[in-house]
Amino acid sequence: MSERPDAPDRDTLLAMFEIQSRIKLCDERFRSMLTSGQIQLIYYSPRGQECISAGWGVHLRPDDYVVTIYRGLHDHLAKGVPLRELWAEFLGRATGTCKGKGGPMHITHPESGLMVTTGIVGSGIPIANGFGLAAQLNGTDQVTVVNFGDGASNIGAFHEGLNMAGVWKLPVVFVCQNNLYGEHTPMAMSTPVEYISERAASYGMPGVTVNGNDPVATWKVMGEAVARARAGEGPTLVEARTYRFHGHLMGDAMEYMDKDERKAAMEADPVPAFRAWLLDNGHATEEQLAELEETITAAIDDAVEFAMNSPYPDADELYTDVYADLTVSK
Amino acid sequence: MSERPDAPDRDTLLAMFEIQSRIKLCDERFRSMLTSGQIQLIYYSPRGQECISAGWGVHLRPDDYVVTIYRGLHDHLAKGVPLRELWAEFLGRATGTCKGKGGPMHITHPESGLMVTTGIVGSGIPIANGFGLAAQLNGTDQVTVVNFGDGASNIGAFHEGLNMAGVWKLPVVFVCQNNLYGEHTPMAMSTPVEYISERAASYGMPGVTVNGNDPVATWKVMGEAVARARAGEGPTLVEARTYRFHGHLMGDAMEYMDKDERKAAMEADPVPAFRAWLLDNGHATEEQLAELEETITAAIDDAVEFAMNSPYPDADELYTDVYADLTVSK
Amino acid sequence: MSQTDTDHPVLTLAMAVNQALDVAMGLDEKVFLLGEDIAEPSGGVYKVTKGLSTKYGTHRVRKTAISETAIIGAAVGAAIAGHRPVAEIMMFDFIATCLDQVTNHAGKIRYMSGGQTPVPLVIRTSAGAGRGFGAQHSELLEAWCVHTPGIKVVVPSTPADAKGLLLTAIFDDDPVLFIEQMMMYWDAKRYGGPVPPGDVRIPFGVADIKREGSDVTLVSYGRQVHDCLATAEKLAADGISCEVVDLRTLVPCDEATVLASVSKTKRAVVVHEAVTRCGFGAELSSRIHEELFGELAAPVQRVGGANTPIPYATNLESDFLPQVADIEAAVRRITG
Amino acid sequence: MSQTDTDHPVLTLAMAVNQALDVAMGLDEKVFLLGEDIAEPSGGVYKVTKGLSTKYGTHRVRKTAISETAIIGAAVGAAIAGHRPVAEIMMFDFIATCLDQVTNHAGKIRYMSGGQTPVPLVIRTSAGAGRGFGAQHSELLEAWCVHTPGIKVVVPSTPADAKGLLLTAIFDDDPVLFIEQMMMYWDAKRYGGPVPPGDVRIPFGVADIKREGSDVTLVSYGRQVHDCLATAEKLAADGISCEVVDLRTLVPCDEATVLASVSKTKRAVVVHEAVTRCGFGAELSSRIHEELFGELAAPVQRVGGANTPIPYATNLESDFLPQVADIEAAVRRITG
Ligand SMILES: Cc1ncc(C[n+]2csc(CCOP(=O)(O)OP(=O)(O)O)c2C)c(N)n1
Ligand SMILES: Cc1ncc(C[n+]2csc(CCOP(=O)(O)OP(=O)(O)O)c2C)c(N)n1
Ligand SMILES: [Mg+2]
Ligand SMILES: [Mg+2]
Repeated sequence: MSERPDAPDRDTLLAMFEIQSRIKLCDERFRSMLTSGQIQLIYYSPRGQECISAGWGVHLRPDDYVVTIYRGLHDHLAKGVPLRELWAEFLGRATGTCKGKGGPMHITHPESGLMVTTGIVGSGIPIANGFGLAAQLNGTDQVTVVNFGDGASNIGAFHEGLNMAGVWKLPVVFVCQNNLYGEHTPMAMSTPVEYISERAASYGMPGVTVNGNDPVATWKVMGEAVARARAGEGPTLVEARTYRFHGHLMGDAMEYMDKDERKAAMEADPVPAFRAWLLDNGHATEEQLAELEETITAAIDDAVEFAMNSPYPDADELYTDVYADLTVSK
Repeated sequence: MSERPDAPDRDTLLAMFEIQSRIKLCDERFRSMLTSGQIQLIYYSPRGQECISAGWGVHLRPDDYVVTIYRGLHDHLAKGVPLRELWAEFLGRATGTCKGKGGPMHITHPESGLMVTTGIVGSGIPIANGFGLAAQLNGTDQVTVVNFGDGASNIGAFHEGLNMAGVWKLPVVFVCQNNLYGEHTPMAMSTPVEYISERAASYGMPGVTVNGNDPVATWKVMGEAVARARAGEGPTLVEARTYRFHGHLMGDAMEYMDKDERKAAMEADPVPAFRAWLLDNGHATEEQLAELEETITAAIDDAVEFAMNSPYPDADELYTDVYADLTVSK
Repeated sequence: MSQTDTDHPVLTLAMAVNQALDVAMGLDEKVFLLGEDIAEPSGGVYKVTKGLSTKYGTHRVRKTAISETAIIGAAVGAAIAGHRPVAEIMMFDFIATCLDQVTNHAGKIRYMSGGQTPVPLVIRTSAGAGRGFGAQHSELLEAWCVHTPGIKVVVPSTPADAKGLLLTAIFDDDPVLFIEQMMMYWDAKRYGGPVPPGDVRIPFGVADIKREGSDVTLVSYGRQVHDCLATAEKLAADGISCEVVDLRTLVPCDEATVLASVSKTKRAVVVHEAVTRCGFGAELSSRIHEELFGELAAPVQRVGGANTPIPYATNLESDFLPQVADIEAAVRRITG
Repeated sequence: MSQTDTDHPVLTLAMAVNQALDVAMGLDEKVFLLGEDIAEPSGGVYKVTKGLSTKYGTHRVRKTAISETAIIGAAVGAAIAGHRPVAEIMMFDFIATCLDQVTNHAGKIRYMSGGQTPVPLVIRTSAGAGRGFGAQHSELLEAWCVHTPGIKVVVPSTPADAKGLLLTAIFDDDPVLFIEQMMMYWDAKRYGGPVPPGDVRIPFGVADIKREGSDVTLVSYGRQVHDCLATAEKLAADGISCEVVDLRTLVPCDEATVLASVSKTKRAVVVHEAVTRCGFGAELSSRIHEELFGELAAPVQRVGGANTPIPYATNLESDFLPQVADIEAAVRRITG
């Protein structure tokens, strides 16, 4: 694979690769520990979708906002949620981002700008507008990125949310991570448009489809959308096409997926492809990348250990954080 | 105004005029009785929008289905809901279409195919799909027409409903009666597209905008949409542009509406304009139309008398029709 | 309080709500409003937000499309980001179109985040039967949100309470559902009352004993407090002495005041406009029985809306509502 | 019944629901299913609709987009037009995204039309905590619909009941909310049971006395009936005799059976998984007190989910749920 004239500088390329690798390695660890029975949880693998979050991740500042969904590990990591607290939350421990009370579907880490993770399809979209509105009202140039799937583009919240953002020209980037399936349903069976980005026209905002497995193209499109939002020029709907390597959730028999399609997608795995490209074009040496990967692996080792050794929440925690100031009981 | 080569035959023209006149005269009677204090109710005038319902009305069979909204009088009449029962329901009498229990916002008259009138903006749209689906499953060629406003095109139910119709190619005609306002809000403040029909592209269905004050053009567009549905070729989104002569509801101060805009719209009142055109082009004589209008007026007189002399529902009716077979109490 | 306050101007409920919004927006620029038709020139379909967009600008009094899910969603996000949005759902029944944002998000996000992201928003909504709007524009649905941990619920009965409680709601750090019964909006004669100017707040969880009595406790909230007072007045003539407790807030609920009153009178009637079955009255009745079992002279009575949708016809709509006669009958069932 | 039936094959709850759908579709071509992912090859995310699209075709087992409002709306229209749709809402919490169609439309249309347009649909939904899904995928929300006149509500506790009640629901002329607690779907060991073949229906409004006893009545429904039985078993060892009443349907509610039992035992504990505050237990507790005031030896106790959102951590989630220990404690509070 040859050099790309549209590629960002080396630091950015490496930053993207770092995010991707962190996601990929983290996901692999989750899956192996789940498979071996060391841990038990409902797990939505983001494998295959790494480029997308890395693509917006490198454009965002710590004070920018991100909203995501149950399949959110890649987004959490791209926004900088620390590994230890993230792992601990996935394992339901007191040391987790949410004291173990939210779990993987509800990761929240305001310090890194990861504001809301929701399990209700589409519902993060209207909430993202609120972050955009807050920035607009405050006169800051903070950007909000909200991630959701192809399936989410058929629910009412998508429509209402994009419409409001279009009317108010909110600084929000709507990132549809189109992995071609919503749970067990292929996109074509639920969505009578070829490109979800076409729907942007209904909301007076630009819509663009990008190959979400192409880190450079994704980086570029995300950069433009983030820049528009930052400049106060309004929202963008970005459809990033990708593939869900491991089905809807861990344990999914995937009978409804085309075997060859999946095989082809996995053969075109974007993370090793990007790695190879970085090497081929002299953006990094094998040693450098290997070191990076080792560092990440070590950090994951540390996070896993931290999480596994963390206590479960105190029984009292059931009753705290329901209200600011009211006590509740059983 | 000269003859139109695209006009339907004389019978159809007169049938449309009859529907329009029935609506106009009925509305005028409601408003005058409300103004004089003879009756009291919350009233959403459809004046100005007559051509639209007449436009689809003449294409439908009695066994076709119609769904509409609180501003529904024109649609009720276009589908043939009888005047007596309609008036009685508006006045909350036991002889009304719904025994006085539904009221103007919930007129139902299955005999004439007026299936659902709903007060929740947009909610009739998904329900209309159900009628379309029933026809599709039964293998009949019944068509469903669902009416809603411009404002309704921003709510989630619109999106989900049109999407489902697009995927399943349901025999439904989505009629957006765009009167340029949703309650006190001009369309441009809530809807970032110029034409609501543009939104059809999101659902893989044709969308067309027509001048809803032009009876001939509206007739033609509705005819095409109904024929598509009847032929099993799927749904259409028709946006019929019109104007709401009397604000959102009776008593509306209309401070938020442009005076000149309203004046111009009322000067271009489509019903007298159509009347003049029918006469100018020899489709009817003054006597004929006057007689028609007199007949309608007499029928309205009769309906008003019927309704005014009808009893209120028995107190027991509060508790009936809640369930098929359970008794309820206070 | 309202009985004795003669120093302050008499306002309607709508004017009092408007004043609370005005005071809050003047105090804190993080307070903003959003909802359908709330801006000038009309100032809301019930004119409750009249004048505010002119005074504070349309960036702080934000008219929206008909998109309840988008409205509450935006309020949730902005609240987490540090604002204090006051969202209007034009009529309570419409909350069914956006309940996911209300219960699954506004109500749960503080908890799910382990306390990191409070959601200090207010949802104002107008509600209630009696206006001939029919089944889809007349309901009281507070029980849905009382059943949802994480949401506070307020139903004022007087203009002064409306103002004071709404100010508290806006500056409270939890999501608050604030229910305004529309029959009271502009009826100065029946529902008007003196309202103190300025930033006068009424704390949540403090019931107001509107009338003292010794034979039976009538517990209610919102407009039905007036029906309870009318019933009390009527029964006084027959020598039955009713204490009337206005809860003001359902979450938190001032159970202490209720229980103290009932433990004095030994009898209670819970009154609300919502459908009786699984309404808030069921919760309160259960609580009273649980706490005062041995002390009660009679079972707690519930008087609520009929277990039916709300009919259109004037006579039926009026029969649907809990009426003074129903409250009286309930009292007589357990006294006498 | 389930205790004594040894003639019939033991099925899981999921298999029983599947069988009911199969029988109904075979009986009446007006029955069709719609929902997310319900068709083959997967047959639903919990495989409850396995095989049905192959047997009856994808025109009758209709996979939809993720559009709950569109799903229920289509079911409402088709039901009015004479079909008997069975709509699936994948998890109960998601009903908040389409409650307008459920309550304002399915629930009210018969009434608003003066009885002209019945809405014979079923909404099946899976529900419940215990699986580590967190706050937005674990709730029991039956109280919302019990509070909505016009909707019937069913919560089966055994495979045989699930089948028999679902068949009744499908051929009932009212909208029925049918709640399947997911913890029971595939757990044959704890929740499996014999299921008679064919079109065997169980009428609504007939509670099942699962165990006779004399000291206290445990009233419950759904999965918590099993917890009540376990508690009864445990307390029997201590000489406390519990009667266990399984309501099966909440609307209609077989109050006669409950009241007869409590009037015998003089004591009642109402148990459900939903949040206690304003849950169905409040309604039932109120009803029992209202009807049996003088006869009770102790106040009715409520045992429900904690008044909190549902936490993720395993230990907290388990503490959230009503447990045998909680039921036992409630019984001991009132037996003495
Ligand atoms: C409102 C709602 N309906 C249904 C579900 C169940 N559900 C969870 S994920 C999912 C599929 C979503 O697909 P998509 O938006 O494409 O995201 P992906 O899982 O592919 O990342 C569904 C139907 C839900 N969580 N929320
Ligand atoms: C879900 C919902 N939100 C708000 C309302 C209040 N409301 C009634 S009519 C209306 C305006 C609707 O405008 P449009 O769809 O253009 O129809 P029109 O009244 O102009 O015919 C609104 C906001 C409602 N009935 N339902
Ligand atoms: Mg997807
Ligand atoms: Mg309009």
